[in-house]
This record gives sequence, structure tokens and C-alpha cells, in this order.
Amino acid sequence: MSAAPRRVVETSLDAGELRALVTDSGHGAVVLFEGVVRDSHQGHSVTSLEYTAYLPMAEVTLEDIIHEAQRRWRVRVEVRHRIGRLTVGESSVLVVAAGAHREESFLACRHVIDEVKARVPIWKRERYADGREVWVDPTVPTLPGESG
Amino acid sequence: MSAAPRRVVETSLDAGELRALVTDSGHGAVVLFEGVVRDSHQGHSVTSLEYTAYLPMAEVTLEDIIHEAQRRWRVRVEVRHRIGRLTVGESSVLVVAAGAHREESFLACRHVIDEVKARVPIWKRERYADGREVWVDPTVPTLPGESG
Amino acid sequence: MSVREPLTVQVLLFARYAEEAGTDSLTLEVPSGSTVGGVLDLVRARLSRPHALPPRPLVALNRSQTDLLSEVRSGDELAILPPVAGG
Amino acid sequence: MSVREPLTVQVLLFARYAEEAGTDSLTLEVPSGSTVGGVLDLVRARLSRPHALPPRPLVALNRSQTDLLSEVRSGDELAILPPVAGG
Repeated sequence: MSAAPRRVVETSLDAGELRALVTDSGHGAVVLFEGVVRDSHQGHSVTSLEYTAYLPMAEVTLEDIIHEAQRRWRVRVEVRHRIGRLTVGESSVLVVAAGAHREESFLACRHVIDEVKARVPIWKRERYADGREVWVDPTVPTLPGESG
Repeated sequence: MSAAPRRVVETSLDAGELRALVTDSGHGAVVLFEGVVRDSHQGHSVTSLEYTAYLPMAEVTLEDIIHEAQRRWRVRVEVRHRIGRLTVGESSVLVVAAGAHREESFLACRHVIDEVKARVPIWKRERYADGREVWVDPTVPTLPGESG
Repeated sequence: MSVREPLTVQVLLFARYAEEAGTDSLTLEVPSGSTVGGVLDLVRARLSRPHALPPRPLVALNRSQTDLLSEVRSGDELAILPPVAGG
Repeated sequence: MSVREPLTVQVLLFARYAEEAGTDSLTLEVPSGSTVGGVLDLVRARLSRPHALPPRPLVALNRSQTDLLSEVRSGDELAILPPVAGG
């Protein structure tokens, strides 16, 4: 992947570091989105998550999404997505958008997280308090009793 | 002001601290807005800013804005605005909105920063590279040559 | 207290208005029954450039936004606010 | 290389599909001229629950999204992707 940053990582995410990668002295508005592991999903009590990725395609897709946003708005954007096992309260994804004005920073940040969720080949397995584990499929609601 | 937090402060702002004040284990989406001092404004080269506030009214107005947002969306919100002298690259304002889902966190964060800019009695004096200082009036464009 | 006794009002000035007045605070005695607009006229008369205070500036009485027709009472804090520019 | 010579394709499986197959990777020999859809049929035939792989899953050939009609070449990496759920 040459010198491109690895955006899909197994270590905890650092918003301050990511912000520093994109901001410059012409930026007046920084918008950060942080996805966090919640303690419940569709009525289930969640104890942890495991994210897995098709790594090389995920990296290419993230790069595409960032470039698309930077062409569409006058912003600089970065993204990190964590994989592996995460517990409640840990950050799974960070998107930062920095620009001169807040309108474009908000629009770019929102667009990028929507695209990340829609396009990047990453999957999520939820572990519930009752011990069951379920792969999350956003295209069908998980039914109680359905399993892995 | 009783035990309410002071939201207008003279010290540098800390996004991580502010985030910790509002997040809980049911939150899956945190949106942070950060306003940063830019190096230019309407063609002028800015070296520093000075913010001044009508403090007691600013605190009451911020509290109103936060409560309004928390009634309108299922989120927790916090705000800090720095006053005093700031140099380029320093943060002047932070808004954090934490909720279960990103839609409401984005809407609340955007709404709150818009309201802060429209309603909170805080004023900004820009110091330019040529030594002039100008009070910023968002209701009229600053003309080159016009002075404080 | 007789209805003709003057009232004491604390006037706060901010940013550009404080610069124009050369002070950020004035204590004014005004006639009983005065309105916010009346107090503004007294403030304006003290400025070397009276037009620097527009006809209808933002005003707050005791920290709540109000209008020029509100009557002031003794001890009131009247703040005259330039267009805000926080954020 | 003759046109009848079989091709070797690397099939990658993820998440639920890997669990169904009991593996996250298969090396398959397929006839020359095979399409992505043809390879999917071979994969499906190896599953204990063939319907667990839907008729038209997301597929990527050499890390780019593609469709069932694309022809595979020797050495291709064909990834079969469940609905994504990152974020």
C-alpha cells in the first residue's frame, strides 16, 4: 500500500492524533465523529463486539471515500476504524473533517461516516450478556433467538 | 450561579474532558465541533483574537441552548467557550453531542453551535498583521481600511 | 418612595460600544418611569460619536433580552450589546 | 496455455460466510471461461447449508466490487462479502 496510512487498525483510536493530521492554520472548523460501542442493540444487552475486515479492500475503499469528500468540499478528512475485540465504551471509528467554515466540515464529516458504514468491507459480531454471538446484518433486523 | 459548570473560561479547552462529561454506555455516536482561530478573515492576515463576554448572561444563554437541544433530541450536550487572547490554531469553542445514533448527535451539535454563534453575548476583536485591531461584526462585512 | 424620585440604573457596555464610551460601565440617574429607550438616549448623549450606538441595539435588562419600551426600575442592570460574534 | 486448461482462483470468505464454510479461504480450480457466478455455485455446493450464501451476494474481484457475470482469470482473488456492518 506504499506510504499511505493504515486506517484500519487493531489499537485504540486517538482523536487528538487524528485531528493533528488534517488541521492547518487556515482551518476554523473541525468536526469529529466518534462511533462508540453501546451497551445495547435492538433490545440485546451487549458485552463486547468483534470487528473483522477485508483489509486491503477496506483500505482502498477508505482512501476512495476520503478523496471523494475532499474533492466535493474544501476540507481535509481522515478516518480510522478499529478492528478486533472492543468492549462497551470503546471507540470503533473516528472521522475528522477540518475546513475553513463549519458548513463544509459538518457536511463532509457526516457524508464520510455514512459512506464508511455503507461501503467499507468490515463486519461486526456482537456478544450478548446471555453468551450468544451474532453477526450484525444491517439489511435485516436481528430477531430475538436468531444466532450466529 | 450555583453548582452549574462555568462554560465560558479563560483557559485552553480540552475536548477529551468535555466528551467525558456527557457520554454514557448507551451512547453510540459522539459528534464534536471545534472552532479554531484561523490565520485569515475576509482577506486580512490574523495574528490573534481577543474574545470578551457579558459573562453572567453568556452562562445563562449557554444553559438555555443546551437544555433546548436536550429537549429536542435524545442527546447529552456540553459547550465551552474560551475568552481572552487566543492565537492562530487555538480552540475558541467546543460543542459535544452524545447520543445513541449519529443522526441526532449530528443535528444537535450543528444546532447548538449555530445557536451559540447567534445568541451568546461574546465579542471578538481581531488583531491583524498590520497592527490594526477590529471588532468583528457579523451583521456587516468588514471593509478594508475600516478600524475598531 | 415618591413617584418623582429618580432611579439609579447600572449600564453595561461591551466591545465596540465600550470603546466608543471610553468605559464599560455607567451608573445613571434617570427619571422614574424611564424606558430602556430613554436610558439609551442618555448614554448616546455622552458619546463623542452618538451615531456609534444604533437606534435599536440589542439590549438586556437584568441579563434577559428586552426591548426599548421596557420600563426600568431602580437597581436594574441594563446591558447594551453589539452584534454578537462568538464561536 | 490452452483454452481448456483449468484456472486457479483464490476465494475469500468473511464473517458469517466464513463461519458457514468453516474456512475463510478456498483455492478452487475452475474451468477456463468461468464467471464469478460459476465460482459462487462451486462454493455454495461445499456448504452444509447452501442457502446461507444468497443468490447475489456482494462480490469483489481483486479488491474491486464486481458482478456475477465477470469472467475470472487464473490467480484472481474473489471475495464474497456479507452485508457490511462497520462504523
